[in-house]
Amino acid sequence: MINLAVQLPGLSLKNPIMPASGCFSFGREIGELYDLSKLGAVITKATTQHPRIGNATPRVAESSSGMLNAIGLQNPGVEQVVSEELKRLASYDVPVIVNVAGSSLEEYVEVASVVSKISNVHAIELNISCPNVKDGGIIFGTDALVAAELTKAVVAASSVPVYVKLSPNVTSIVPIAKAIEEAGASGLTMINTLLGMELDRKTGKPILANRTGGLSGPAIKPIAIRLIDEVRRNTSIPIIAMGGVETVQDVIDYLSIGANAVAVGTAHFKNPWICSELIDQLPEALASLGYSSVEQCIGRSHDHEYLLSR
Amino acid sequence: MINLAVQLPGLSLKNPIMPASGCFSFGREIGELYDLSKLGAVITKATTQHPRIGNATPRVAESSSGMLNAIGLQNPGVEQVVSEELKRLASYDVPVIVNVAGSSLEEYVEVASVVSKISNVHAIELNISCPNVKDGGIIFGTDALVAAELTKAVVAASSVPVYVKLSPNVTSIVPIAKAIEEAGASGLTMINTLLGMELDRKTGKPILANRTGGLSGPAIKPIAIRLIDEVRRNTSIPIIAMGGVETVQDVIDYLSIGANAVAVGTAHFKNPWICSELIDQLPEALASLGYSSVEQCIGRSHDHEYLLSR
Amino acid sequence: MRKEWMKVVQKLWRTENIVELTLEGELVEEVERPGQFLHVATGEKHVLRRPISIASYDKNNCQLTIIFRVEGKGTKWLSLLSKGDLVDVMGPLGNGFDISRVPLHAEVLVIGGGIGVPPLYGVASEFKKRNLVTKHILGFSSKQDAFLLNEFQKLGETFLTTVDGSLGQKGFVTDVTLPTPDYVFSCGPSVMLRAVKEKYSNSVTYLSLEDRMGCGIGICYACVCSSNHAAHDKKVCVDGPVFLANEVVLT
Amino acid sequence: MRKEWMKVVQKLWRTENIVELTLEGELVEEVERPGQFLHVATGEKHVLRRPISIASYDKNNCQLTIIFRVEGKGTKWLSLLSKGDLVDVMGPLGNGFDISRVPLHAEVLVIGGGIGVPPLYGVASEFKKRNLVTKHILGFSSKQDAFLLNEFQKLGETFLTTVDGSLGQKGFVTDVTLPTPDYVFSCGPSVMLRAVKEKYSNSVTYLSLEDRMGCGIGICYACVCSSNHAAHDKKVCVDGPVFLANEVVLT
Ligand SMILES: Cc1cc2nc3c(=O)[nH]c(=O)nc-3n(C[C@H](O)[C@H](O)[C@H](O)COP(=O)(O)OP(=O)(O)OC[C@H]3O[C@@H](n4cnc5c(N)ncnc54)[C@H](O)[C@@H]3O)c2cc1C
Ligand SMILES: Cc1cc2nc3c(=O)[nH]c(=O)nc-3n(C[C@H](O)[C@H](O)[C@H](O)COP(=O)(O)OP(=O)(O)OC[C@H]3O[C@@H](n4cnc5c(N)ncnc54)[C@H](O)[C@@H]3O)c2cc1C
Ligand SMILES: Cc1cc2nc3c(=O)[nH]c(=O)nc-3n(C[C@H](O)[C@H](O)[C@H](O)COP(=O)(O)O)c2cc1C
Ligand SMILES: Cc1cc2nc3c(=O)[nH]c(=O)nc-3n(C[C@H](O)[C@H](O)[C@H](O)COP(=O)(O)O)c2cc1C
Ligand code: FES
Ligand code: FES
Repeated sequence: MINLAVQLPGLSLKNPIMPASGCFSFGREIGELYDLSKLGAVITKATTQHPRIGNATPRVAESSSGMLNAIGLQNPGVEQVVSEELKRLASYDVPVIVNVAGSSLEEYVEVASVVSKISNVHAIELNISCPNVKDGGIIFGTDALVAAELTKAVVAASSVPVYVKLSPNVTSIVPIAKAIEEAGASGLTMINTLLGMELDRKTGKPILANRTGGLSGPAIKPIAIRLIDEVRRNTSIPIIAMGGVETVQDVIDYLSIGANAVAVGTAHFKNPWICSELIDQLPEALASLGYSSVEQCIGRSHDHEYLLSR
Repeated sequence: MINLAVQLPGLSLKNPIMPASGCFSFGREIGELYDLSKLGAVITKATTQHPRIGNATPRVAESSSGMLNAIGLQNPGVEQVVSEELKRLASYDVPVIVNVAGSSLEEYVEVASVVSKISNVHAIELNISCPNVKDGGIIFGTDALVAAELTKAVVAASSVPVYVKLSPNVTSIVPIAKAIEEAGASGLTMINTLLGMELDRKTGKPILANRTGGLSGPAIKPIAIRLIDEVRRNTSIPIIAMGGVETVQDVIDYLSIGANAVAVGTAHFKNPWICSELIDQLPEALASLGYSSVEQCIGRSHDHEYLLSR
Repeated sequence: MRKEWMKVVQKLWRTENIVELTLEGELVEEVERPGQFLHVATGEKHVLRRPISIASYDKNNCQLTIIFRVEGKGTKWLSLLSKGDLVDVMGPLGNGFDISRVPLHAEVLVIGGGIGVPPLYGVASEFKKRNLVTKHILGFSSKQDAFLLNEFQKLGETFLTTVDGSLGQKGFVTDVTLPTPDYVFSCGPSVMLRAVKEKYSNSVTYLSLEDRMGCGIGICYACVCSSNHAAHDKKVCVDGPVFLANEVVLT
Repeated sequence: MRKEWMKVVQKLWRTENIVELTLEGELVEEVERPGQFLHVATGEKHVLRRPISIASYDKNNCQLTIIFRVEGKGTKWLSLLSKGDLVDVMGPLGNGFDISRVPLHAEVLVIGGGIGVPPLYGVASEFKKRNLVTKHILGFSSKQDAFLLNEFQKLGETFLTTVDGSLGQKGFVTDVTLPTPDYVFSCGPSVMLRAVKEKYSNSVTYLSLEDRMGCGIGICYACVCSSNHAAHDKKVCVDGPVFLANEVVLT
């Protein structure tokens, strides 16, 4: 028997696999495909204080082994998220991580404080890295001081552990990660999308109405692995990894580099059953490496060197 | 007749296509495949003051629609580059752009001053963005002040126009590009590779001996397009674009977003004839858009909006 | 909705750049209406599937046809498939054209433009099964882009327009003027749909919309459009692709 | 060197995960020596080609064979090819084993390990054509990984080792001790090559090295190794893959 369980602050995970924010909505549609109780956790779509209509369409474009999105945080607002979406998710035996977004410190604090009181919400993912709206948080994610201040305020307001989602669009991620750790975050999630642009063949103009969008998918995986390596060797809080996961080998790679759990985003669009399938495949993949638990695989790239160096 | 010619500071290009630095060496091998005089220009491998042996192997790894390299600036040093490589290239009717690297301001200045005096060298590409050696210049490329200082010194020492190669591994590229423009650079080349890591399936350890490497290939093209868009709208000097070019449509995309010429890197490894083939295909691609020259296509994404905004 | 490797059992070039594929698989059992679509994977480099309408379906043989124009990389990839190849398909998706509420004596006009024509063939065929004879207006860029003409002519009176006048009336589908029908079923480029909505404002008009899609199943919010009630409150993939013209804001 | 779409004319599974493909194309005309290699493209998602040794070649029929083990994504992709498929190949590349300088009366020992065995079959075959009978030591992990045994046995005395002892002598190729030969030709994992170099330091020993490659033609500096004279002054792709053992530093 392979032990898939992972214990993280606030989160007792049956297994380390979960859908990434924005690629699963609030689980209604995928809940019709398989039993969501099978998942390690779910991360919801970004939630803001008031409903948001998001950006104009087109909102997605494709690139080689990747895609751009500029959804723009469309969501029904925290009130409806609580009354409908989180309520429905409560019927599953699965911890919920609510992705919280905002355009001001006050909005983040307000939303976090509300959702963290809901009983099936076990953690908050602080989205300080959405590249797709002017006021969508990336300003909070590219400056260590601002990120720390926001983290501190949200940690104080939240009744559950706070995970902060890091932006890859920065010159040095380590100072930001460290500042967030010191500010009291219980964990980090990484990476959010990289800012990109695709052009329409006929007109030469950007395809996305928003001009730019966030690049996700297998194309960004080497960048995510590198960033997680840097952050893993310089911070001690757990990391939930994401970026281009399509196969169980990708899951193993993220665990190897030191992530404690793994989220799957873009791959849902080609295969909405992806998380369920990865969970089924994980025991054999771990066994073939000689491991009997997920925990044993975590950080194998480092030979424990990073543990010693701390 | 479609006019492919492009005039840039120091460079009178027959066409806008050239090999990117490091993916063509100094042209000896590819010169055996087709006549290099056909190219718009050639950009040489990085040249340093003294010979460099580069990093340990493995030096390359593959990712989805991309690859990592950590060659580490291996080159025979400026003396031999001048006496052998540039001499051989002089037998072709093609302007040479020498990619200059170094670990100190003095080294950059010295190499630039030497190579710029060689008659077939028409421009210098200042490599302040190599992510693969500790002292390889990326420190010069991620800080606007440092980049400007270096540019100023090299421009003063060089007998030919200086193009500066920008790093994409930054939070904001525009301040750096502007500082370099103000420091006297004649043009910009972008983008260099993004820092990434790939793990070995069996061991879980980084494949590259250098642990990290630079990500290139189609995977990075949306990021390059976005960065060039930002820089194009905020600077006035010409841009030579690169990042994942494989097809003539990619060339059109870079011209559309405002690049004045296009370099091809990684695609050489699958197809060493790539530049020659793209040059053959370009006239038809331009004609199908209703253009009779490369110049007409440059910047079509912007409707000249960026020209007006300056 | 299923995900299935469907088998290409026939391939036909309808024009120089329009391909018809007949696919076989169990998901055909789940098809409910013409106008539903498939979400088709097009090779490992592409992280997104391509939405393609079901043009016709035959539940007895578990076969359906899709007809698509070679536009970019994905449809190019699809056009290289041959008989016997397997293709990774999700579907059926979307609501499709609901023809069940149309009374049998109604006047039904079907208006298709370019690559919007295929799903309407399903519509006209289903009406035919119910003994309702439809009229059709089909618009193309020019003669060499036209397809499915015979098929539509067999089902009812068919008017043709081409932009360059090389076949039928020169102009657009909205340049053909017929007595106001009770119902209009239309699919085509958005500029055409806007014109159809305006011209047939006194008919009950169903439009099949196109939008760039991510997931195709309602989870990504890529394909939103606006109803008269609120902005971005409809998803083309699950609430559509077919909408009543006077319910949605066309952009 | 050419770039060519070669045609798969035969496919054979040699073991559970080792495939032999026979390819047909004009570049066979340019093959000069056993030990040269092809650089094979493996689908659109992969920006790098895969280096695979030419195992044997038949210039009269413009055919050659490659034998490879399914390791990762690229070789997996190759293993899915079928007879009639076309594959994008560059080659022949590299210097190969130069057997022309070996006198006809010389004692030649061929030592191959695992997936290093195929190019040595070309070596032994070429010697056979020149009426020189070679001896062979072939090492595998275990019986079920062994291949080409009959082929080698037909060409000369053949000694087998397996790590688990399931076939031949238990242990490594260097555990077989034979009279010191004049020439050694070897290919296999680097740890084996190091042992061979040491054990046969009194023979003229040729080793075929492996390294991760980018271009395969000398332009990218991915595949460097060090000679006794200077660090990183040799490129496996153009100066090798075959080197004299005492010329190169093995890592
Ligand atoms: C509900 C629906 C039904 C459709 N039915 C058909 C049909 O029956 N026959 C047909 O030929 N076409 C149909 N289309 C359009 C078809 O989806 C596009 O032509 C196709 O996706 C283009 O893919 P590509 O890879 O060739 O182009 P690329 O430009 O390379 O595609 C890049 C990305 O943009 C998307 N995209 C590009 N053009 C369109 C478009 N017009 N609409 C939506 N997405 C687009 C692609 O899906 C892909 O994600 C339909 C679209 C929708 C939304
Ligand atoms: C000169 C030469 C000749 C070779 N001849 C043969 C042969 O005849 N039969 C055979 O089975 N193998 C041979 N190899 C090894 C073969 O190239 C690798 O097994 C193959 O590249 C693995 O590709 P993959 O996509 O399956 O693995 P992946 O791990 O998915 O490949 C990822 C990247 O790493 C490279 N890579 C991975 N393993 C190796 C390796 N061992 N050597 C070099 N590059 C590697 C790949 O080329 C690719 O660029 C040879 C290697 C060299 C250098
Ligand atoms: C369509 C789409 C919508 C997304 N929405 C959100 C979001 O609302 N909040 C957020 O933090 N991340 C969002 N993301 C980012 C993903 O959660 C994830 O960080 C990123 O896509 C990388 O993972 P992937 O490559 O597996 O998709 C979104 C991504 C996509 C593709
Ligand atoms: C193997 C390799 C070596 C490179 N060496 C250099 C170099 O010496 N100097 C430099 O400025 N850029 C170097 N580059 C970066 C390329 O010039 C180019 O900026 C980058 O690869 C993006 O283009 P591409 O996607 O077409 O490869 C190298 C890239 C590769 C793949
Ligand atoms: S395509 Fe994802 S919601 Fe419609
Ligand atoms: S593989 Fe590029 S130099 Fe050898």
